[in-house]
Amino acid sequence: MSDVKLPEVKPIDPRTRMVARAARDITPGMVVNLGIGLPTKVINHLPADLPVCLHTENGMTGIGPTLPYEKADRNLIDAGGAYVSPVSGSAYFDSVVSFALVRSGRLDLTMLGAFEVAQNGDLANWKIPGKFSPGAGGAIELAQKARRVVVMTTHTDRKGNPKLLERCSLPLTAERAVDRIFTDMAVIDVTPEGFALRELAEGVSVTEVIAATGAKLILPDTDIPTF
Amino acid sequence: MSDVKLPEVKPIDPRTRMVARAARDITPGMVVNLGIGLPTKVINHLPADLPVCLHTENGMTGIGPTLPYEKADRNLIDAGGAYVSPVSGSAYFDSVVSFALVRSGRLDLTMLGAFEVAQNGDLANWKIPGKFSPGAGGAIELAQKARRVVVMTTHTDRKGNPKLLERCSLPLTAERAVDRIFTDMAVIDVTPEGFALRELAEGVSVTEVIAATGAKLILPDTDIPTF
Amino acid sequence: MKLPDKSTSLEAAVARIPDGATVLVGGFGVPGTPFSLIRELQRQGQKDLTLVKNDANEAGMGIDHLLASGQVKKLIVTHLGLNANAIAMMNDARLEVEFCAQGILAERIRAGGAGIPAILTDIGIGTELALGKQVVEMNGKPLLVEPALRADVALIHADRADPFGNLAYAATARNFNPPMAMAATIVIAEAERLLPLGDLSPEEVETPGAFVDQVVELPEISEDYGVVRR
Amino acid sequence: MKLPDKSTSLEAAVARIPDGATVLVGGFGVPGTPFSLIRELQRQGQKDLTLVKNDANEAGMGIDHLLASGQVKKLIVTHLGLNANAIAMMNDARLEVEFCAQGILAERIRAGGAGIPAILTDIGIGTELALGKQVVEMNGKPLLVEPALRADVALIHADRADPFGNLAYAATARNFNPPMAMAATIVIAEAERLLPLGDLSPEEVETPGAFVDQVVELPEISEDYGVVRR
Repeated sequence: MSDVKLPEVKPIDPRTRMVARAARDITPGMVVNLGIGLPTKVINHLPADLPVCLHTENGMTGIGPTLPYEKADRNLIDAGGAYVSPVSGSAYFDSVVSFALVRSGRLDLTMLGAFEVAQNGDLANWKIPGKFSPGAGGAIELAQKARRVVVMTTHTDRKGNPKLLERCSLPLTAERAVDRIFTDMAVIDVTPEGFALRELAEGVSVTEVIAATGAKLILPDTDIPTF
Repeated sequence: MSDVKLPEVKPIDPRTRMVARAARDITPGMVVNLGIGLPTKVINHLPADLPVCLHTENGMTGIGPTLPYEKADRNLIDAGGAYVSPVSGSAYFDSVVSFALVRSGRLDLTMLGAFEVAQNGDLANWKIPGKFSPGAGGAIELAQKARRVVVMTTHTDRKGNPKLLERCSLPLTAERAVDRIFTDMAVIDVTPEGFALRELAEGVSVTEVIAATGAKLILPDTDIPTF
Repeated sequence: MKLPDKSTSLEAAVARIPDGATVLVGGFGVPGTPFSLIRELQRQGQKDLTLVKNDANEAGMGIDHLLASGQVKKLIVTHLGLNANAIAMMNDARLEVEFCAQGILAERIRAGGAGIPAILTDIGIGTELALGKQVVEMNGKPLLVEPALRADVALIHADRADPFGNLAYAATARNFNPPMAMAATIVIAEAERLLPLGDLSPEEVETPGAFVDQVVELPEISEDYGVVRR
Repeated sequence: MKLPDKSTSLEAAVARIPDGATVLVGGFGVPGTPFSLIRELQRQGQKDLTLVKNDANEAGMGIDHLLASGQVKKLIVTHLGLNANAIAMMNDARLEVEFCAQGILAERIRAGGAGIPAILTDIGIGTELALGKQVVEMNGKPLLVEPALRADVALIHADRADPFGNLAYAATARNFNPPMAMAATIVIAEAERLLPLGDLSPEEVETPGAFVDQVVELPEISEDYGVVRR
């Protein structure tokens, strides 16, 4: 039995690898909100038989696959504007009920993008003063109230500057909100002591992660798993 | 044409006469909540073609006739527990929406019973300390927030004591809430100057009303209509 | 992905309620009262309960059984008008009763389900229901702070449910059930019909299953749920 | 008794909106946006409007027409992310924009529709959205006072309606429409289908007609409402 090899999919693109790794943090029974952008792609990596409920803040639980334009229902989108489909057991509701779910502790996990994350869990992902200020939409409540807040981001910005910092320089989305960060280089937890390295992307060294991180990185005593 | 006589129903019972008179204050387009007891009987005196929407605070608009037990729907009652029926255009909703309607100004008129009404419009109809304190249910919000609050009551209590007073002695349901009072003797408005006599029940004299009222009664300069 | 299955038995669902729990109980009169969950709670005998309900049902019905069996320490209601037993227990100080204006009870529960710590309202100002309540000025007007009411458990009666816990209600059996079904740590719903996943349309769902923890299909609709001939 | 008939024309309904009105506009992206009411409002040209909407639609769509025509003085929204025109107008100070957290905007409007003067919340504490807001202590914790948002007019898009104004919505075209349909002095609903009284079942109604003042059946479902190919 032990020599039966399971087929192993190893995506080469580091972002896809990050997304696939993040998907493994979604466990049976969870209610999950996936933010616009990279987090939405997590859907593609969830096992078909995983009992999980996806929520979108514009008013739906039980999100099914995205549809091509020809098959789209003009009245059925997710918060990012993608045309989605229902599954068996979906429910539609208004914005009031949708955020009641978020604020009252019924949202087990949200996955969000980030401009900056501080070592105390502060999150900045909605505003760059003078450059980008379109409003936060539902991000403030998602970040402040989901039971578990996970960030997915490249480890550094386009210029190579670290996004994981001692303190955020941008206006905050929420204070002390982030629990875990998935990047193209590592999995890092926000602990009371600061950033703790948990896993490394395949081919990335601890030294590289330290160099790309703008705050102290707590290293484990044991071997660091790769993803 | 003028000699065609419309059939005229003259109920002899003074309470029925009061109920029929109160029904005439319900005008086209109103949303109306009729309290438990006498006010509910107003339904029987509304013209079939009057465009009006009846509301019951347990969660329904568009109340149709009360049904006998054999025909009752076990899930369809009014706030007084009577088995009612829907009409074309009824809607069911929860207690939250029901009181949203009451508090937000969408309830044009409520008709309530009373233990005492004061000349400034204070209403007491839910508690007699030491004797009767079952809780107020929805009466506080109905009295405080309906756009127009009308009381239907016998002019005096069983012992002949006046129920229309200078000040209420019982715990209040709402301050300065009542606009008009229908009794078995008279129609009386609450004005900034106090109780103003508007109409007399057939066969009742002004002197009798004054004697049965525990506060100053403002009399009109003109003839007093009867009902 | 598929949606989680939360269907279970009456016994297992009610066994999750601990002694001392605060329990929201749906219903306004008979319609919407979860009589079967209440009877199972009586059978299991959890004690020192605080019940939150619009009314105390009538003598010999619904939560009156829990009052009679001495399982209830405190009752938060809008009125007891139909239950002389409850009034007598209150008058004899055998039961603590807190009265709340009906719509404000609904709002407090809704706030609990919406993650809103409190609402500000003028309802009850000038009455004894305002006594002892925190007052806040807004635009020069005094308003009462009415705190959210979130409970350990909610007992809900639905007409239809699916195994994920999506719920739909019948006629005026809605009443306090939809807000209560969002406002507790453990939300238990009994349903007259448990339909296969997909048979409740997404448009028809009134309480999304994400708020609900356990769903129980009623084996029978007992007399408790019937028309009351007074 | 029968229920009042509130059906009217697009033109007559929109003519009730005065200059300077605060107007709630339903929709989240395309679904639920009352495009036909918006176009009629553009045609009639009422000025100095304050619009409250989740988003500013996209350039060349929905309320962007009202921004382009200079009818809008102020916008209360949760984000402008999809409308570069709106962002440019804000940056050039040609448009006053107030941002609100999405769920708090929904709650403020809901409070307006529920006759609740304000809610207390911790949402936004520690962010610039908390700046300038009244703070109240409850149980030693600071909370923001978020006042109700009630408007002069609400523009609603429904899937189905009846002449009394009972409304039902399609899929995620609900979004802000149900709370907005309860929160204005004049609530105007456009409906894709106006059904005879009695054809919407009482169970199916999501906004009771008692909250609605005018219902308009759409003569056609224009391209505005269609799938957007980006």
